[in-house]
Amino acid sequence: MDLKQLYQDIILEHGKNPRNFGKCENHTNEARGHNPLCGDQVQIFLKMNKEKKVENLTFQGSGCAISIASTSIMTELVKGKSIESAKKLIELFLTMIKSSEETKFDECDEDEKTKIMSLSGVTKYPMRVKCATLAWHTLSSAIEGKKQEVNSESID
Amino acid sequence: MDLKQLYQDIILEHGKNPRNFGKCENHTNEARGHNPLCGDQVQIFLKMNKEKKVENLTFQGSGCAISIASTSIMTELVKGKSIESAKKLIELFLTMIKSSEETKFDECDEDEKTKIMSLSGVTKYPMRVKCATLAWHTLSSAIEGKKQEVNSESID
Amino acid sequence: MKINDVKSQFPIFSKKINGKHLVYLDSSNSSQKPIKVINSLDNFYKNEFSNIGRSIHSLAVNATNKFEETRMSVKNFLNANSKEEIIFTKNATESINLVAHTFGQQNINKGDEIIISELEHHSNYVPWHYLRQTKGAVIKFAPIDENGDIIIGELKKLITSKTKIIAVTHLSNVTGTIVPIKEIVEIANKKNIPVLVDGCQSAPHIKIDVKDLNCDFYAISCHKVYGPTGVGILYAKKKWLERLPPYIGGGGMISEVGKEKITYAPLPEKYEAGTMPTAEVVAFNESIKFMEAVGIENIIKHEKELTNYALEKLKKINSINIIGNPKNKAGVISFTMKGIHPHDISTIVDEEGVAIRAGHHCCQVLHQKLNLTATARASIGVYNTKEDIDVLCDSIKKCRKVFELQ
Amino acid sequence: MKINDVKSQFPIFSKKINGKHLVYLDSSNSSQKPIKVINSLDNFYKNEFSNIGRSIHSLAVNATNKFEETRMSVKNFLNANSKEEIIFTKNATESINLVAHTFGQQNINKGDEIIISELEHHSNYVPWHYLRQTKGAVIKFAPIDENGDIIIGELKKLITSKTKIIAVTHLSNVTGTIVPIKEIVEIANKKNIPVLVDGCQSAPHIKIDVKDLNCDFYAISCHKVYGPTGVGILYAKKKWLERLPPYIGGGGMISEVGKEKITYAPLPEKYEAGTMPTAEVVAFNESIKFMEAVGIENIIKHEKELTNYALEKLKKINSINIIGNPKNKAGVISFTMKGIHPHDISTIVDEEGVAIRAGHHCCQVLHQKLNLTATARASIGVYNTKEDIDVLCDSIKKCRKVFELQ
Ligand SMILES: Cc1ncc(COP(=O)(O)O)c(C=O)c1O
Ligand SMILES: Cc1ncc(COP(=O)(O)O)c(C=O)c1O
Repeated sequence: MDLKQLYQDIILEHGKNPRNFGKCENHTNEARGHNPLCGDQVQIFLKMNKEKKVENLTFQGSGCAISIASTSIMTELVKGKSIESAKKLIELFLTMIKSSEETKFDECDEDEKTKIMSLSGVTKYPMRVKCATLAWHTLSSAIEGKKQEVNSESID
Repeated sequence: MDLKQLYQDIILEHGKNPRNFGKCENHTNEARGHNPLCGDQVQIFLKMNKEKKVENLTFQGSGCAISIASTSIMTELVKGKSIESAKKLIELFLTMIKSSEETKFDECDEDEKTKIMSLSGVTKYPMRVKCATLAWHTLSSAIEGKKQEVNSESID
Repeated sequence: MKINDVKSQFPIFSKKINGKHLVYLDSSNSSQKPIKVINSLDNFYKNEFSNIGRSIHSLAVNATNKFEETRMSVKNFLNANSKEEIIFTKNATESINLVAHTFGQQNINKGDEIIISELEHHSNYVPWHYLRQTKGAVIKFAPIDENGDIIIGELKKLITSKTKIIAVTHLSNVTGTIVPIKEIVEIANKKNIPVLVDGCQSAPHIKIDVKDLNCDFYAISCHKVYGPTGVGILYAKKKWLERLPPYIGGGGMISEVGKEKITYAPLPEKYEAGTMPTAEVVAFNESIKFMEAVGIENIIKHEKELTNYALEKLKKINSINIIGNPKNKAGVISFTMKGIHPHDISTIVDEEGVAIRAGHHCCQVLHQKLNLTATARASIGVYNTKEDIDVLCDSIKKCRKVFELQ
Repeated sequence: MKINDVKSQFPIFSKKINGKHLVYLDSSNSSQKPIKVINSLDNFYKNEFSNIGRSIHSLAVNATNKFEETRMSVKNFLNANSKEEIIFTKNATESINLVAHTFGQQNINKGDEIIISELEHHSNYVPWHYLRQTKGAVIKFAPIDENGDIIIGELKKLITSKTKIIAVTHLSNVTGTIVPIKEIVEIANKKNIPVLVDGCQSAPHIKIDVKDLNCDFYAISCHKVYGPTGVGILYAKKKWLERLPPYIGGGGMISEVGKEKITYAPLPEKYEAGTMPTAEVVAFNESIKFMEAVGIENIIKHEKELTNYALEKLKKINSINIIGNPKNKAGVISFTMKGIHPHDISTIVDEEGVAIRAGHHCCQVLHQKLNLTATARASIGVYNTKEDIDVLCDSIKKCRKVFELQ
């Protein structure tokens, strides 16, 4: 195990200065995620336009460096994308975190790839995986317009 | 351990042919005992006269050889005695069964002593002690006119 | 693992009782434990101990993983649909209480009917009796015939529009009756009545497939399945666990707690309050592995052979009366002897190192039906041998001698 | 036993975590086990295993005796009046649920009030919340001051003629507050209100004397008292256990069972349904003997020294904030660090072999009061040393380095 793998500079930086923090105006979708183990919470605000594009994506909440950075990076990556691409990205991310297999980043540019990969250190810390994935599950829930809160204990 | 100590001839004989079995007429006192471990039950019927003497003492119930013999022997020993002497005998019996110390049989004649001693083998079989003592506790309860059933699990 | 190698896996059989080798025929009460189960406990406490689920340090991560591995093994062992359907309890008694209490709270009202059978263990009667007392429910007993089989036709007749649940044993701990659960579930399903199965005696001895049985609830005690004491299992269809209220409340089963409002955790945690029997659950994985290594088919075959052998030999002993003669009988043999009370039998055979049980075996309703207060019971485990049965029979003959019967 | 010899009694400390010696500071969660406890389990399963109470063969007699010996030791350990007042459960959570459920069933009606404190663990809140939901009871929270002490004057004010029970922890698992139970019981007694004490954290760390405290109920988890998982204890005054209805129903807790009527066993069996965690209860006797061999006075002294040492050292670390400063503090030290989330602290110190806990520690109401979602917690056990504290402090300093904080 290597702490520097987990706490890469980009993570620490996003953890300290999260992007897209706050409640965005006129959001069309919203979802809430919750980690009962630590009590941490995240709220996702999504503004979808008529073309099914993510016009804005912001979040509120408290959490550890991993969860804040993961959420912040997620908002950066997904903002401006089509809902279709957003869904693919979520899948890509969750696959990377869960499986030790090599993940294919065909549709990502180098910058995107670097950001996503900065979170890959989590795979070696099983108890922290949920910190990294909660926001992504919550986004997925927001997109689908589900009412129920996402509970990190009920995601695999 | 010695089975022959436990199952002495006198025990087997009383077990097969219990004395004073049945419900005696005009009994003044009555009590019920129950061993929840095996479901065995005993009912004691006591006829006390004006001089506080045990005019009659009988029992009903089912049980193992030890419990039937112990009850049968008890009725034989107690019948005709004063309530005072009956109480003393109960105490004597319970002391003998529980403690490994020598018991003093000052007030008993040889025949009574033999009968009581025939049950002393039980002391080496802790799970069977309750079989031997249930009737005696139940008699005690009958003398005191208690309403509640004697439960072998709640006696020490 | 060959069946002949099984006994050597159990350290206790190298012990002597009253100077004799232990002939353990009380497995329906609780089974002995194979060395791997004992070693797993030892290793976990010595090298890996931590509470699970709550802390995130390395010890806790490892413990949590192992704990969940057992859950997965149990899921496969029972052929459940998902891990969420497997709840760890303290024993089968708690498993049944969990269902009776939560199901009753939600679905039982005054006059509603609960069907159980005359074969039931107190643990599958008292929890329903509580609903009779607190909710005014009615309990109906499906009768058995003189062989000890539940009369399915009679059970069917007991069903009314008020029947809310049927709770029945899979294998009687007195007569050894294997109950046709699938048939009962099919009857119940037609009327939309859920079925709880008391699987205490079946789990160690016959193949269990909850999907095939299609029952709603299945209760097991791990200590009877070659596992440690202190752990039970409740299998329940997910729809029930989602729908029913929680049972024991406390740490680990909540989602969010505020001064006004509390929400509960997802499955299976919703039903696992407080610190679990962590080490014991972890060790139970070895019990399942042991069962699988021997192979359930081999276990069934071996125990069937022994049961038949025992019945043959016992029947030849003067004045023995075997209780029940069900169509499908497992290795539970209860009997009485004319002139000798079961307690006396147990004490005398114990002198020969033979451990059997005497009493009502927590089945007083059944004993009342049979007009008996107590019976003696020899129950077979995977480790028993024909020699064990021989010693049992010899020791029973000795009872007759002690009691000076011809 | 000398305090310096204690650590060597625990096999796990010869193990390395991430290449480092284990510094176990998560004892409030669950304690490690001394070798004699582990060996007792091993020996019982290998040489003596049997279910208790039911069978009368030699193995069962021996097991039953050993089981009851533990009950006697627990009685003495708590200074209870009699063995009948000691009930074995699966954990403290079940102990509290037992009381809440049976007491509630009998004594709580709509509008009745239950007082708990803001310090309570979920296990001493959720069971009472059930009564709020099912019975319409009202829960009042005795507030704490900024030091983490319950404000006794405020608690007093909460009492009305509708107050039916007060349930309060003896020792907070977050702030380490030792609560003046005797004082609370005296206040409650004047109004004839029973008091339940959650003794989970106190049992391993301070002297307990239920006669002196004069409380009505006392709940303990054995796994926190250097014992096996799967066992809890409920002490209750005999009058309550006699008066209250039974809890879990099943084998072992009945007196007579008929189709129409069921009567219950005398104490303590009335509250011990189904097969008990037999081996674990037997082994717990060794935990008590261990505590007695070290001596509770020595334990208190040692842990007090360590706590003071740790507080001194921790306070010197930049940006650390210790949660609570109660009048009487035990070895439970929760803290936060500006700029680093407790989860991150736990992960980083774990790399140095240091096991602490991060989260809300099953005390969300308290965390809401403190305006925090999570804290880090180092909790001390009898085996900890000054070196452990030094490693903890160094590893916390490393957190600041990883996070590039000055
Ligand atoms: C104060 C307190 N109460 C209750 C509990 C619950 O104990 P258990 O999980 O063993 O039931 C705990 C431990 O988690 C505790 O610290
Ligand atoms: C058929 C049956 N049901 C239920 C039980 C109760 O199991 P436990 O005592 O492990 O809760 C038993 C065992 O005693 C049993 O044989």
